[in-house]
Amino acid sequence: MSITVTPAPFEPWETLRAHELQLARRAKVGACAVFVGTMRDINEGDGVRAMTLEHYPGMTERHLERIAAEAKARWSLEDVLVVHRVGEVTPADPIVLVAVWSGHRREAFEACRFIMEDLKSKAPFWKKEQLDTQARWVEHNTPGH
Amino acid sequence: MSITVTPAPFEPWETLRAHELQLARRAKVGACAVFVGTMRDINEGDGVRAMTLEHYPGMTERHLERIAAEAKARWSLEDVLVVHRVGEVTPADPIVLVAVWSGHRREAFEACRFIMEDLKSKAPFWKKEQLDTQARWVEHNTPGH
Amino acid sequence: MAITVKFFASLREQIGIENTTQPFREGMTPAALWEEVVPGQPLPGNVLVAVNMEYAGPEHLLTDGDEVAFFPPVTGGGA
Amino acid sequence: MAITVKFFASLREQIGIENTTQPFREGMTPAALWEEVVPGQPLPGNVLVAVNMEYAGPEHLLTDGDEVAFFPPVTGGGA
Repeated sequence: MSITVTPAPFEPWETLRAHELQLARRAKVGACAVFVGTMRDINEGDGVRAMTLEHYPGMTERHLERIAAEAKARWSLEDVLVVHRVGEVTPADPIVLVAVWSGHRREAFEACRFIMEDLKSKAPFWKKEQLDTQARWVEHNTPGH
Repeated sequence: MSITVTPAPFEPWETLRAHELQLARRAKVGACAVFVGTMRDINEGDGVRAMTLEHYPGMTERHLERIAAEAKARWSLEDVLVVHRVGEVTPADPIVLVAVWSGHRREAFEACRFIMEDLKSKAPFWKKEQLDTQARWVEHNTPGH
Repeated sequence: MAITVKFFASLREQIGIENTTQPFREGMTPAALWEEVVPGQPLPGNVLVAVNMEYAGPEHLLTDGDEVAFFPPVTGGGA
Repeated sequence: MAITVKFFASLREQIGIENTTQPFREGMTPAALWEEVVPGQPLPGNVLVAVNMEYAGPEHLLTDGDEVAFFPPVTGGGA
């Protein structure tokens, strides 16, 4: 299980490639479900030039670890990886990466989505958007179901 | 939209990295959902040393293109990628890669799973497993829901 | 012309035919075609049928030149 | 000892405080703490509360040394 909150840009596919090299039981894995959330250049009809991702250091990591542990308790999983960016972000930058490895696809799909929905609704991150002439806080996330 | 049926091994993360470079509207993408199915070294309690993936050339590609087009008609998607391996496969080899890019996560999650379930239940591929002392055809896929 | 007939996977091995052709007859269906190619054994209920690479029912009306494939339940896609 | 108080995001900007401390009183709750730190304005219903980095209700009983955070609905995770 790997949980990372990072101010550095990350490349999700390279992160996954590197992580898979150290999977303990590679030949027991039949399924991997992945979600990557990236920054869009538009929100609620306005062009967004950049974004600042604030978080609650300590609580964020603890909360993400708990989500991942909860998913592992609920489904039979081989591994879970979560990476979340903080700080200054520009359009097309990856913001979040969630990956779940399991024996069969149902577990991987369900656990990946569960982790994302929990992260979006409970992990303490906040986005402030830089528009052309002003900055504004994003007030709520769109529902995922 | 990219559909590939290939006898050559493929590295899913590198495939995704390369495919994203040519996404038309990169900054409109907020979500990418991915599924990778890999070969396990065990099935129904027996060790599996290798596998042969047979397919129906022509119908397979046509069917996968139709699934992808159906997903694009049903959800608002930016792009769809499907890669499926055929021929000789060994444990831990990637067999299938499905990736969906969209504005928001709900579309990406749902379309990715829809394509996988349709592929598993309808695309004309068949697996023959090489066990220690015999070969056998896999008779059915496990349900994904 | 004629009907092209294909068998895949375990069905191909059981029947011992991969490809064959059969003369077209007016009113021919995949079920009737099967009984001509595999005598003495009606089309099993779990065998899937494709006509010109599209899924079709056993009573689909064939046209001269069609390609008809018979195959067992599909098992692609990893775990 | 004392209670450490933190505000995040839009709430931090509105209130103008990032971190502060407040003397502990027996029976103290996040709701009561808020009214001491932000006088004249009761705890808004949509503000989330964490005590020692765990979500807690506004009437959670605090212990001396606790860290209490107030923040708006969370908005992480991309699209």
